[in-house]
Amino acid sequence: MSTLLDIQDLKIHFHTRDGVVKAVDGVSLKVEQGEIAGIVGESGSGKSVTAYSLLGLIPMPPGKIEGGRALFQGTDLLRLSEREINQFRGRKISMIFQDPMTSLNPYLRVSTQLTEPLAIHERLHGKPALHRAIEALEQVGIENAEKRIHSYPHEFSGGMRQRVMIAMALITKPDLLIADEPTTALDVTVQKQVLDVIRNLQKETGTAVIFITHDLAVVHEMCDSVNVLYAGRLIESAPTAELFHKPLHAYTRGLYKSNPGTHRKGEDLYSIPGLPPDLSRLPAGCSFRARNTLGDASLCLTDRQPELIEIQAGHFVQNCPGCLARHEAAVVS
Amino acid sequence: MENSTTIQAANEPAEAGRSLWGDAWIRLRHNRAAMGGCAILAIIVLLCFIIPFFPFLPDPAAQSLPNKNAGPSMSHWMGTDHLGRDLFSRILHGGRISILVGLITTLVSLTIGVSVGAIAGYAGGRVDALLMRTVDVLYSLPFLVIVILFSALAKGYTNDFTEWVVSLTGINQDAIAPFTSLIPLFIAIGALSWLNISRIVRASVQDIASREFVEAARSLGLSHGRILFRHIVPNAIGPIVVYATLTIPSVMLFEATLSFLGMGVQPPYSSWGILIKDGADRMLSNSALLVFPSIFFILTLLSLNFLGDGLRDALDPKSAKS
Amino acid sequence: MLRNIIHRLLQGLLVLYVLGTLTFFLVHALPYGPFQDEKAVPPHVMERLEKLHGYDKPLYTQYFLRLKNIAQGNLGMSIKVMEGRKVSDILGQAFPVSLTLGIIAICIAMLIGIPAGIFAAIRKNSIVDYAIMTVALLGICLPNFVIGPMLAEFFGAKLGLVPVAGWNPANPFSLLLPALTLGLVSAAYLSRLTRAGMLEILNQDFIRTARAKGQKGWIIVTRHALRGGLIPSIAYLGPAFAATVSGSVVVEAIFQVPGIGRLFIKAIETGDETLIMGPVLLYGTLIVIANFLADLLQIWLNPRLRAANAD
Amino acid sequence: MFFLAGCDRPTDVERANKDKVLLVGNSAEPKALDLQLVTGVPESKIISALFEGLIGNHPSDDQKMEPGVATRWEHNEDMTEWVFHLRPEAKWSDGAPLTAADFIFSYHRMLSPGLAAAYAPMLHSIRNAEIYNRDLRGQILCGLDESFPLPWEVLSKANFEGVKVADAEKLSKADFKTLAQDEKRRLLASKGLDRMNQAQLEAIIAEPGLFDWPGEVPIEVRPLVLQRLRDYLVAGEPDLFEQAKIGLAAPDAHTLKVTLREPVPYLPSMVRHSTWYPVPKHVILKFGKMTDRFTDWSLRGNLVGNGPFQLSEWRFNHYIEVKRNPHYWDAAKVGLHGIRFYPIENPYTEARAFLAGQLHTTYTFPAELLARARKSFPQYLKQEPYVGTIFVRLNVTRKGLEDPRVRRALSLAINRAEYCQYIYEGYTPAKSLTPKLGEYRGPEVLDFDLAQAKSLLAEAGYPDGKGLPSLALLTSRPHPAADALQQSFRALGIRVTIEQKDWGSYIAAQQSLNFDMALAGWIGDYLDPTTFLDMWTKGNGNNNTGWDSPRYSGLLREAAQQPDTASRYATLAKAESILMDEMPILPIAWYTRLYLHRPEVKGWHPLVLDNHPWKTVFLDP
Repeated sequence: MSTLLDIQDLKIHFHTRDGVVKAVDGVSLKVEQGEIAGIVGESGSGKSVTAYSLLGLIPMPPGKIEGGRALFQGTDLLRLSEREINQFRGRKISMIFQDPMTSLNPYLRVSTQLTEPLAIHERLHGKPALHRAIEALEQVGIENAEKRIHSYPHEFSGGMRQRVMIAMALITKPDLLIADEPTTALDVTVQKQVLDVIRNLQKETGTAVIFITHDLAVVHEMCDSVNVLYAGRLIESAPTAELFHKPLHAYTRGLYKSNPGTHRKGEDLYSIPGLPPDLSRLPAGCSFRARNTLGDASLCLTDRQPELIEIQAGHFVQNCPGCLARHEAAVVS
Repeated sequence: MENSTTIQAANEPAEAGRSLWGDAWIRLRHNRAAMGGCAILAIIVLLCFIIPFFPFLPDPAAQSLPNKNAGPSMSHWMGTDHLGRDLFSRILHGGRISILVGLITTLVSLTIGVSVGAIAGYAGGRVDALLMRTVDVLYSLPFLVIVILFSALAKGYTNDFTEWVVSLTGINQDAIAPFTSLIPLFIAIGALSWLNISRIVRASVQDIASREFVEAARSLGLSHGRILFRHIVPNAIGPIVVYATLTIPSVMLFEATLSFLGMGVQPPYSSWGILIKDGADRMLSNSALLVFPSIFFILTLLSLNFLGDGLRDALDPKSAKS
Repeated sequence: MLRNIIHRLLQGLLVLYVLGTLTFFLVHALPYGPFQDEKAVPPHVMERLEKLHGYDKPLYTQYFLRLKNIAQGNLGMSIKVMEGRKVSDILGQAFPVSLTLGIIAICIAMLIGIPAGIFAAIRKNSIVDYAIMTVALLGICLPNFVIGPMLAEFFGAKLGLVPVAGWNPANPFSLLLPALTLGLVSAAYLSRLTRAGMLEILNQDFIRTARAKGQKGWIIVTRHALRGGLIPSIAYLGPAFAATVSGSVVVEAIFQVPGIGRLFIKAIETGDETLIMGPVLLYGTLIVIANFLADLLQIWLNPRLRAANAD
Repeated sequence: MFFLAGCDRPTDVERANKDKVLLVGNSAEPKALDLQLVTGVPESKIISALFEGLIGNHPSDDQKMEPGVATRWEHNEDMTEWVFHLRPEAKWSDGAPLTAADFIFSYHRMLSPGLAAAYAPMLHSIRNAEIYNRDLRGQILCGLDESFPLPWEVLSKANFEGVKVADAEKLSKADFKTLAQDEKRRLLASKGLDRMNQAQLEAIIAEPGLFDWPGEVPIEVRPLVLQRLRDYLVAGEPDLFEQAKIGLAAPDAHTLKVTLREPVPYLPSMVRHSTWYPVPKHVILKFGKMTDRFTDWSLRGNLVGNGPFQLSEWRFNHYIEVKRNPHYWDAAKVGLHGIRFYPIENPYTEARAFLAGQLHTTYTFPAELLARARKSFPQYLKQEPYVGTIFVRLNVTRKGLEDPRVRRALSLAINRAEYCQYIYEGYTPAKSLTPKLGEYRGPEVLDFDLAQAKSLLAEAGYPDGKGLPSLALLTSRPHPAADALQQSFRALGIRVTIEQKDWGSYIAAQQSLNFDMALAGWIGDYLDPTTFLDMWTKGNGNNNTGWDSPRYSGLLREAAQQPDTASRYATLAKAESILMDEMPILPIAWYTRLYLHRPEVKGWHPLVLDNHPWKTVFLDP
């Protein structure tokens, strides 16, 4: 499988009046053709910023791309002009968002919003466009799509609307779909259905997916590979099975332990102490030192940032002795 | 269209427990235009409310007919008006009254307008019909007739009130008169100028209420009052703040019309509205009478508008949350 | 929707009834009557005039008589300002003038105000935005009795382009200056309200979705943002249209426009009850219709409201 | 910022000069053109082009009389009988002959109580005109009928015109039958015999006790009076013009004899006022009864006049155009083909229109722009004395103002010279109430002396204004003079507040004595001091000061009996000095008419009454 997207040392800082917020401070990750790559991290870890920067949806100012490249089929997305990036949006790379209730335009019919990408990118209008749209709706599992396509967003439930978003994103058969916490706002039963829709469509069309979430259970079920972000930097990346089997970094282990799904009955739930660091005042060394209870905080680097090393084939981790040190019993796989 | 607010400064430093207002104040402080407006406003308010107590400022009512329409000079910084009175001191004294009238009546008309508009927009049905038809009636009533009747009525009460205040506080009548005579003005303008804002708020509320998150709030069992004034109205804060900053100038000028009908400010006192109307009549013979008061008037309102916009951006729930 | 319309019409009639009754008693409460004159009117003449115009009957009888006449469409005769002339004829001559002037003024206001507001919203907090705001504020702070003479002075007297005094529909210019003076204030309001409305909508999530689809900037503004963005402006346009069309005393005086404004003021100054009632009812009808259309437009724009009101 | 818009397009004025049409700014849209009902000055300008009275105005001399419809006129020895010899060839603009009968019809209509013409009092000097106009039936039916057993001097003591009764208003609106006995008595007393309706008269006939008569009227005469009044009502209140024996007669078609109730030496001057103009009987009766108000007879297409011009165009609120009247007896000498009157209310707009080449002459000119006018277009500026005075009206019934010394002090505190130099620019400081009218010279008493004013005030018991209540100065629109007066009186220690009111309330407050002081003005109707002096007698509608002086009224009545002008003026001057001594009003300035006028308009000379005869005006560019 060839690499579809190669993000190299991406740095995006926000120059606000409270100081420079290093939202993304050196993230490198690859997405293979047809792969579902997961991006995991607490809120404020830079996962959404990374994704939005690919489509140039970051407001500049205050945002600014400090460095790095995002090679997509050979072109660096970060260097494109507004007009050029617009060719990619919705055609080569599509996106679905977290809150379906507000992501669809309440004033326009679903048919108008669904056929819009076709009109923009394929100059397709009228009947043929409508058929493609109806087809797309059926693919995402919406019954009697011919009738329902002409109704308005407020006539759909939350889950249905997320399906419409998915249909809209995939109608132009993009090479990459970015899903920014698509199921977080949905209740559990609907969540499952939407995840199935994404997985099935992904298999059918072979579209690569970047799946952003903070829910490890979803990652475990959906993603082929996982990239864990913390404080704007990639701290661990590996194929899903490998990562769940042998999480190395203290933060990844902390995430794993605090996930209700993998937790034995009767034991009180573990949660990583403290709050995500202030990205405008990051410590020089390892930024996880203050919250490292599963490793050995005393060993964490304090003078320089730990760099990413490939400890095993395909398994990268931040080389911070404190974080890699085993403090407690081996993790139950 | 790069600066549409997709992701605001992505990860605001989430200091614990800073309320919406605290956040808003910080953002407002960083909005250069708003702070500029604030500075100009402070200077003008300072000028109008403090300086008149200093002796060096000539008495605004002192006339000297021989040097009428004189140009700016050392003794009269902004020259004199058509009766030889010092224009600069008339502008400052007038400013006091206009700013008071502008702010208080706008507050009165805002409170009435926003509540009526919000309730009508949110409740809909019969309540909306009743409120909005009353608004329709008030729109078309001949306000001039009401003002003439009201001014005849108000004259008596204001005099009694002034005497009562004089007897209570002992301030001499001339100092207190210009302010107590404003009370009927506040009532009249306040009662007549909230109609537009009520329609605008109703429209915004109706639109916002139709959007999704109201369902969510209602499902959580929030009382209608909380939903309306904690969730919906803040979302309509944009048009409200803007219309408030637009009401202030129109109210100040409306005051001049009422004063000419015998209510509000009577000579020798004046207000910016009156100075501008007099200036407009004499525009061809002495343009200074129009230019100087207009400068003060426009500067005040420009700064109020910048402040208003800054406030709107700072309070905007959208940019504060994401 | 038909039921809705009938409902509003009935409410409109109620508004006009309440309006007429209030106006009648307000005018009769004025400290002066229509028969007084600067040079004192001899008592026997006053008595005769009161008898002629029914002012000698008790107030309530007069009220019911007026109600019956108005119900039959007879607005009666002007008592003082245009004594002897039927109010309906006077309005027939003056209203078309105010109507034409008002419509042009409102079109100017929309053509200038709304695009300026949209542009200011897109270029938020830029120099362009501040410039538009400052000009808009000038439009509000310099009322028509300042702008009017300036325009008349500059275009009329100096350039001789426009007949300074005299309203002849043949010369379009004689419409332009008064319409501009009348429209500028509304243009200022519209630009500020449109800007505020657009900012509210441009903040919404579905705008981000549209951008993510690769939609071009100006299409996002027109197709996606405009509908929601114009809500405050539409609400303002209802009453603003009625006010502009019902004539402005100042503009009519400065540009010698034979509209309703000046007549109405003269009627109030002399307590000419019939000539006050005519324009008030006319203005009331305009308000009821204008506000109804504004509400309709606003409901039509929002599909959810349209559904709720579809019955 | 002013300069002539000399661009290439011919201005209206240039075109009008070629067509010999005069473009006149006329300030207001006329209410109608029925000269017997309208009272405004703008209307009178147009009427003086469409109609002509017995005597015309001289183009340059206020005093001189020009022949009008009457070629010549003479009067008897004590000036109580005047004979006007009408022009045989006089015609209406529709060709119909104009005879003495038209004049009699005109005055009959003007005086008829049914028409309720506000200016009818202008004709009250004609014998019995006032009795007829005020519909004093008792006097007409009984007093003027020689055969009636009791002379009117005695009968007139009865209550014909009603007396003041408390709740008269309420009683009159109630249903008469349901009233109690004493309520009926009070209502009948308040009505007076002349105003009673048939039911009320019959009630008294049935029960004489209901109405009390003065002792001088014998019992047997009373039912006679009631009977005549009742029969009159039963007959449907017919017109009493004949019975009133009004002093008008037409010995032949072209002679009009007018008999007056007292000598009026200045009758020729009064007759020039539009109230004495003839109206076309045959046209009026075509559009309704004689007493119908504002019928269509005076609208375009119907109006017929006898003046140098006739109505040709009336565009609502745009302009009124009159063109030459071929049937006018002096048509040959009329210099213009037509006149256009533009109703431009705003003086600044009118000035702009003039300077943009759209008017030959304006109605007025804003005083604020005098300095600019003198600098950039002096050749157009006209400043002419005008028959009018600006004064402060005092309410002498108010505490403080009842003392003439206080009033004189107020007058002495007004620096009239400075007011006329800076506020009423171009006006002349008033020396007394009546401005200069022909040979009449009023007392030159008014001047400015603050010291004397202060001492007078102290003398009156208010040293430095202490003890004097604060006085409210009423004004109808914001006027710098009000602010200046406030300052001038403050110099005396008198606290003055200014009360701006809308026009209606301003008039009502003065007519109901519900004010302290009021800034007011008065424009004379005809060229005689009485138009300024009669106002201040008791009961005159325009007095509104609550002031009355028997000596003053006596002198006026005495002057009215003096045929010789010189001695009459002397008596009037004595009366005016009493007025100036008591000071119920504080004259400030005599009007000056400011207006713009193009040099090419010839035959136009300064006239105190500003009544330029349109027929002598011509255009010579």
